[in-house]
Amino acid sequence: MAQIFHRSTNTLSRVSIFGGLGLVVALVAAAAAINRAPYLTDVRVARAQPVQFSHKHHVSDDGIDCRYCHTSVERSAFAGIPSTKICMNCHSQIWADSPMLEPIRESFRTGRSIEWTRVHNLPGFVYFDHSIHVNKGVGCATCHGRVDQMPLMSRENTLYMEWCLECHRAPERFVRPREEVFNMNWRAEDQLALGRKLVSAYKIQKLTSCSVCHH
Amino acid sequence: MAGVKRNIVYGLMAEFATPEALVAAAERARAEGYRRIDAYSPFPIDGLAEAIGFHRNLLPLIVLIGGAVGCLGGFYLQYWVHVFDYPINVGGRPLNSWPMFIPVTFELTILVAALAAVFGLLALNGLPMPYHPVFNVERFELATRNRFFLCIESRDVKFDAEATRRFIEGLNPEGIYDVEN
Amino acid sequence: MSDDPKGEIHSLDLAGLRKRLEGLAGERYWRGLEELAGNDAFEELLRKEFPQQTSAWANGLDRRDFLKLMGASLALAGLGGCGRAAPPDEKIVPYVKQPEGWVPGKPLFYATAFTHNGAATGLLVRSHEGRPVKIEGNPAHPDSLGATDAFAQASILTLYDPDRSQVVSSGGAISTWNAFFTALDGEIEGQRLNGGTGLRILTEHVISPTLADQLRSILARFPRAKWHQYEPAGRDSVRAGARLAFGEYVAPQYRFDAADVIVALDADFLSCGGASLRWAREFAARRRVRGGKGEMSRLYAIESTPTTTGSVADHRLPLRPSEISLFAGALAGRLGPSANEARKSPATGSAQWLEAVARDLQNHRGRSIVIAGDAAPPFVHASAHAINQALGNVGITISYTQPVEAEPVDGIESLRELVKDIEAGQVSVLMIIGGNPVFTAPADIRFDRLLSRVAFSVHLSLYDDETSASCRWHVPEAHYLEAWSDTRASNGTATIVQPLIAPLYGGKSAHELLSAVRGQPGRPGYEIVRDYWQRQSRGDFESFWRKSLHDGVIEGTAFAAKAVKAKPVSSPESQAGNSPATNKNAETRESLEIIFRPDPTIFDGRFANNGWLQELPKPLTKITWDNAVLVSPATAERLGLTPKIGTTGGERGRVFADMVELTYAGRKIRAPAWIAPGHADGAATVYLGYGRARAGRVGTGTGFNMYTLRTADAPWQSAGLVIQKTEAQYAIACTQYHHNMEGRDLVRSAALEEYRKHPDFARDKDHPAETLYPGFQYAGYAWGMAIDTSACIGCNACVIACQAENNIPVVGKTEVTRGREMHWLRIDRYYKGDPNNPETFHQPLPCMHCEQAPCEIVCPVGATTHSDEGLNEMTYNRCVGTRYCSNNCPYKVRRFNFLQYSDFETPSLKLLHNPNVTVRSRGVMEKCTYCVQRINAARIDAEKDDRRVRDGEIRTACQAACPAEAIVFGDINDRSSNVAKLKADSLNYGLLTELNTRPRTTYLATVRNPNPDLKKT
Amino acid sequence: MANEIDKTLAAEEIAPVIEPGHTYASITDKISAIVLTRPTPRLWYLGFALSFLLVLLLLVSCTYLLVVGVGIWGINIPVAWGFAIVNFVWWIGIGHAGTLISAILLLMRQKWRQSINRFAEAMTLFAVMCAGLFPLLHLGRPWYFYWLFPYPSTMGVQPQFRSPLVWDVFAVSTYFTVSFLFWYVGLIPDLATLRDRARKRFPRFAYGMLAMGWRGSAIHWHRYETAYLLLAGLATPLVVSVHTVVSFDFTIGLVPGWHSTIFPPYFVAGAIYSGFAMVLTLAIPLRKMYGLEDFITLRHLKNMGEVMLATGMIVAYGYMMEGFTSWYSGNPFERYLMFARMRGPYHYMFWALLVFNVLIPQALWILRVRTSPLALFIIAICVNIGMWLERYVIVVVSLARDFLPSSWGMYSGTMWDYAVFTGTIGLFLTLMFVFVRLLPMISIFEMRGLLHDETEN
Repeated sequence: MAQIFHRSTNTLSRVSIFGGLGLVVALVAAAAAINRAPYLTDVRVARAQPVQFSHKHHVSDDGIDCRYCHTSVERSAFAGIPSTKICMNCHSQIWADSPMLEPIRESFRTGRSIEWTRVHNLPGFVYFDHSIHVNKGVGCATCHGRVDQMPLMSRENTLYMEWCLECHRAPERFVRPREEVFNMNWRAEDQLALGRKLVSAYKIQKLTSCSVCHH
Repeated sequence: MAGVKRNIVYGLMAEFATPEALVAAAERARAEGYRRIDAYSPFPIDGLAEAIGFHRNLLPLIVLIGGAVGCLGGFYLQYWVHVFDYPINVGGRPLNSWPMFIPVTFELTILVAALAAVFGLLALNGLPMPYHPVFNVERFELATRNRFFLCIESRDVKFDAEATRRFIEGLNPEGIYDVEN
Repeated sequence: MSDDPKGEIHSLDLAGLRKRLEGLAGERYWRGLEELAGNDAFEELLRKEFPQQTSAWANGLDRRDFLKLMGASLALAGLGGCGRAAPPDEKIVPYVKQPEGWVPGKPLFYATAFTHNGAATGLLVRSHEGRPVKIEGNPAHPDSLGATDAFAQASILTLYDPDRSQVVSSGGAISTWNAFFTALDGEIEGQRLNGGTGLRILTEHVISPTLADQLRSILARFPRAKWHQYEPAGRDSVRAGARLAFGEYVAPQYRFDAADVIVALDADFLSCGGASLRWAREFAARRRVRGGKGEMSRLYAIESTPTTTGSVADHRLPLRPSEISLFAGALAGRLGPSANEARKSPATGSAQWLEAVARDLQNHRGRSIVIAGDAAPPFVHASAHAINQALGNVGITISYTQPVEAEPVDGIESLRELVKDIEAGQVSVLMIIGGNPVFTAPADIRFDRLLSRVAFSVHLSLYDDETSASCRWHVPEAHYLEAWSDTRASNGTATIVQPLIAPLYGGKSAHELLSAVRGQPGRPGYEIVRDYWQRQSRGDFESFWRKSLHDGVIEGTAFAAKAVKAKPVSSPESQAGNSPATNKNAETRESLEIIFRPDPTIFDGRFANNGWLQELPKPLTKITWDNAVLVSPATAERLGLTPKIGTTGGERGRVFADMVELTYAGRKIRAPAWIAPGHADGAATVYLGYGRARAGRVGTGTGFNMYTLRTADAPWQSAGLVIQKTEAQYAIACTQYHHNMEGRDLVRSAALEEYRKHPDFARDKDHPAETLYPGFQYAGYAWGMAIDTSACIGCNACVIACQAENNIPVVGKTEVTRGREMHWLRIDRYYKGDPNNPETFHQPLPCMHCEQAPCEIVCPVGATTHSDEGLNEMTYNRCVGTRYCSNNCPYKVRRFNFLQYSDFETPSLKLLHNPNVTVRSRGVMEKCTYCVQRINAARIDAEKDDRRVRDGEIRTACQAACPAEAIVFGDINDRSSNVAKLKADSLNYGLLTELNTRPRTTYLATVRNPNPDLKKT
Repeated sequence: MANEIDKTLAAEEIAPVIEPGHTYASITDKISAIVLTRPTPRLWYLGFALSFLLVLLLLVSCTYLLVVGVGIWGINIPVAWGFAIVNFVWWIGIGHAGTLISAILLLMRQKWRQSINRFAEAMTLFAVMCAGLFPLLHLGRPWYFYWLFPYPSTMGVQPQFRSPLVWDVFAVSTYFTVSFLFWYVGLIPDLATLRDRARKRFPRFAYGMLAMGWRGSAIHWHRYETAYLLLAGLATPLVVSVHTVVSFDFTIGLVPGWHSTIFPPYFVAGAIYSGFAMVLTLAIPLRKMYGLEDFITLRHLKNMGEVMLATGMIVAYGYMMEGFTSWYSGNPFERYLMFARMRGPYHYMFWALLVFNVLIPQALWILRVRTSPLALFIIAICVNIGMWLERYVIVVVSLARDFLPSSWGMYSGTMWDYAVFTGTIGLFLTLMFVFVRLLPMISIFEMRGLLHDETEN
């Protein structure tokens, strides 16, 4: 009988068979990587906002405290988005007629709210409470990043469950003294040592039960 | 010169009608001192492999290793998940409820062992090999039907076109063919 | 609490509100699991009308939808795990000016009151971002004491009901408030000239002081106008009975905690009647025995139809209504200073009873109560009053005050007058304020026909209902949570009804409508009510007003007790109307007595469009979505009834009942017949309120309209009913058809003496819980629950409270018949003994939160696990829906979303969702969580001020609602906690402990106090 | 008929496992001709068309299922598992015969396996495919099925390995993989044969690729036999473990009627029972259709009948012990359940299954029956039905009558339940038809070997 296949098919077929196994592994790895890529997580992807509000300017230049605008962060699950009134407290005086702030003034005149684009956004089945985290010494910057260096607001972390667990499993790696919570550029010289002290001082539990966040 | 010849001819092939004839021929060839010989048959024939001098078989070892990997890996996967990765109280059972880890461990043992067996087989046999010189022989297609072939390869140090051909004729086969490379 | 909610409330409008909600962490709130898809195609596809009458075929599906779905699913498969929740351009909308004293994300509570069946229940309503979400009882209110009933709980669903009337309509055509007011003005002008000869106002029984005041002033302006009051399930006979006994309208006030012996004459005082919540609380207080000691009160229930009260009685005697009258008479004869001693001996079989009861009452003079039911004929009431007086109970267990009705009248008489006037053509302007007379008026009064004779008729109501249809004008009424008003508790204590939200559908309150009649259209209800109380109050009004709003009760408005003297009662024969003996209906051998009762869940029909109440299993029959004709087993046998069980759903779903034809007073109707153990023989009970023609998408066409049999002369009971079995059968959605405990000790019970002898009788059978594994240690909190089955009266308040708190969907009749109702908390009802008069037990069944939960180990994805505090937690977003957990749950408390049940579409219903509970989507298992959202909130508060959660700080929804305080929740690690004490008690036992599940929910066995010298027959 | 009887008698003596007069060539040509040269029989087209219609039905019902939800089935609380699980267990059971015949009989050196193992293995694969569909479809949210596998998820959570359902995932996928490898390895030499027999270009290329250049070298044969034997050795405990794990789905649960130690052995026996029944159901028509009576002889049918008889008895014993233990345990729930099975709303199913699985197969004691294709065919069908009923009784009746009488309920399949079920039968048959058309349904090289051995002695 005559040959059906050319010599080259030998190599081809072997490569394709044994290479196939490698391919499967590669695909899984790729999928895992893509899931964590900014393309899906929006980490450090700034959003267009009705007003080009700069946290950098207001926090580091003007030194305004987080709580001046995010009023309920210490008392409620919801940190609070500043009402137009709060903006106007200052901007009725300064930059009172800057065209950039027209949307603010317009909202104040018409009483129609400004529609900000949400940056930090959790799925509907996750219940996150700002107040308890703040009270237990989790700094704003720990989750939101150095907001004081963000001209435009963007997400610093994936907000994935695996990310939440990093801290819920080992709070000592992240907690800081309560008085430093709103301090953007606070650093511990020895986080672990301090962390352990604080964890016992603040009675911080390792809450990894499902119903802590899902109910 | 010899090198050139080798490049042209892969070996000499003899055709037989019965398995017995093939086995006999194989034994004689080996007795003659040929080492690079191979026999082809449409179904496995006891003693043929031995006749052409094949003894050590690595496959069982490979399968054993595969099984061990599957077993240990399988158990560790479960142990890691429930004891290290996310320890959580499920139905008041201990984190390491090893009796409940047995089934998956067992299945993975079998799975990896079986994969090892098949891929080991392919690897050792050098398959897939869709192209092979012996296919150049017209009558060889009967090797998967009802004919039995013996091939003495030119790689054999003792191989010599004339001498070998004479030797094979001595085996009174149904036919003799040159196998081009 | 807000100081003056006026400003805020009135600035609300639905659009603005919705906008606000979108703002504040709103969307984080309502969005359910479907968000995981992040794909509209998905929602698009799964949307249904409310309620989810999900017959699978109903949602049509074309190729494009299918492709969209596939797209969605693929997206899911790819991104499912990654928690990417929403499209990147999601908006967050802050206030322009944030209201004072309000913290975003924190709920507020407002005090208000819910008026039902002739009295008010004080409420504290929880409001999230300006939308009322959950109703709780107001502990400061005498008729609530912190508890609520199913109606009050469910009333919040009516608020958001998308089927509520949303427009003014004239002759069926859409119109405007202005158009209406102009028209009304014209008519009123016309009436002013002739002193209102043609002006009639028909209300329900008015107990709102302000409304009464308005009506009076209208009558003053139009001297010849008339004000009529009618309610189909009103308490006419209570009033009539009081007048018969005392010659004037007075309201009896009972104190069941002071009574050792209680005799209920056809009285379901634990779940009907204005003060039933307080009564239940007081009654239960005398039913708790602990540690083998303690005294109990004793309850005798003589009743025609099985009621919750009868189900917890120590002795229960089923008698036909006519026999009850005789029994009452005889009892009065034995005890009371009665006119004619010689009267017919009571019904056969009850003689021994009469003796025993009489003796028991004699032995407890001054410490007993004889109470007659709302539906009992006046004579029975009169007898009861006489007996109480004779026993010297007055002033101790009973006192009398003026009635809560501003203008007590006999409803049916009042209606009759109106009818006469209309027939005489004297009525030109008829204003119907609330109610639905066309549907509810007695069958011998064709009210719809009469209405056509009235030139100008107006109907103010929540729904565009039967009456609206036959009135010239229909104007939408504001829900009590939308409007200012006031009301009274049964003891007269007044409450300001304050709104929590601006009218969603532009409705107006009765006050606002009537003020238009007084020529002040558009006057806000707030002013009207405020103005009235300004006139009442002396001293600093502002502080009085604030305090009243804040407390939910107005100090010193309770009525003072009146000294009244009961006159001797004449025999029933001389009582016109209600007494069967003189009934004009022909009586034949075959004939039965008919008993009319308001439906246990949708009452007189006003709640017909309330999905929660429709799907709420009736306390004893466990029927949903229907009413049936109840007959005793014996009667059923005589009629040859043979109900069958459907193979889909079976005992937990579909029961095929025989259709029977009822013939009564020359009228006929066909309805399914239901065998009710413990029903009086030779009688049949029919429930009013069903068979609505214009209720809304939920209520229209459910059940059978029994008003078509009801006549004005015998509103509650009468003889002359003939029942004929037909060949047809009818599928009834029944959630528990199996009554028998099959000899399994699920509810454990004992008589008082037995309990005194063996205080731990309930524990005898308990199995030791050995295990090979070391158990988990619960160092911190260990949540647990104890349910007292002696206290539970099976009133269903907890079931609806749970539904409201946890966003539990309504699935519709079809799905219930498939055995798929969704209640997280159900009340199992078991019968014991003679089916003709069985002993009844109620067993509320939430999740047991087993420490060794069988459901958890079988979940392949770890969607149900155990928390460090011992909660059996269900993580919806991890659930893939294998349903294995439910199979392996011995208590079958898990519920599965077989189809898309939750309503993600209807805007108004989104407002209703509790923001702290995930709205589950299709394919997900769910179950009782011990209200973990409340636990977490409390723990966070405690952590913030660095303390442990206090005992009683967390109250689960069911516990909070329970009038009998039968459910207790708390930390069992805290030895001093209430729940820990109960679990230590000898009566405490666990359900199916032999399976070694170690339930965290345990029960206190039932102890009852039968009369030794009355052997049960 | 007469010569059939002679054959019957002959079957008692050294009845051939292959009719005399065959040579290596004749065997090779006859079997490969079915695939390569012989015209496809009309029956094939008819059967394929019918079964493909059912596949379309399957597609429709799966689509509707995915769109609307599992609510279109009759399942409810308490009976949250219905047809889906019943069918799953039924198909898996059927799948067991293939591996058993190829592996266990190989180890037992049973010659008569040679001519039936190939399509028995194919049947296994297809049955497992059908079975595998159900655990997927019955999920409330099937698009998350991959949560049952361990993978690097962003949620930081993994499967819960204590759940028998996870065991199922591993058992079934392993079973499928191993069975497939076993089947394919067995095919390689025959694919080579087809490659060499085929005359057209495409078949040569296709079979050539699949044959991987097999050339029948003695050394290859040597390793091949070792590998085949090892696979058989691995498949044997596997086949036992798979249905054991399936039975764990029930025994791990505490539902009365599920929580029983007798399940694993009698599930495995039942599986083999139904498996052989299905092999017969397929073999008898096939040998008629393709005139293979001289390869699949009465001897084969007879032996399979005997295996069925044996396993059938084990199953019957299982039923007996279930009854006994439920009574002997004194456990009221177990007792009531037994009562419910015999007297309850589903009693007709219980009795029917006893008739189909225990009573009718007793006919196999008679040689005439064991050697009459028609009789065997009918009995096989009965057993298939009976085994399905058995699973129905186990799954549904147990759930319908568990601990709290208050939550007793009932279940019955809706049209969609039936649609999906018949759909999978269609899928199974379709695959079967495609298989017999494209691949040798009898192992050619093993038949040659068989002939060699037979001629030797």
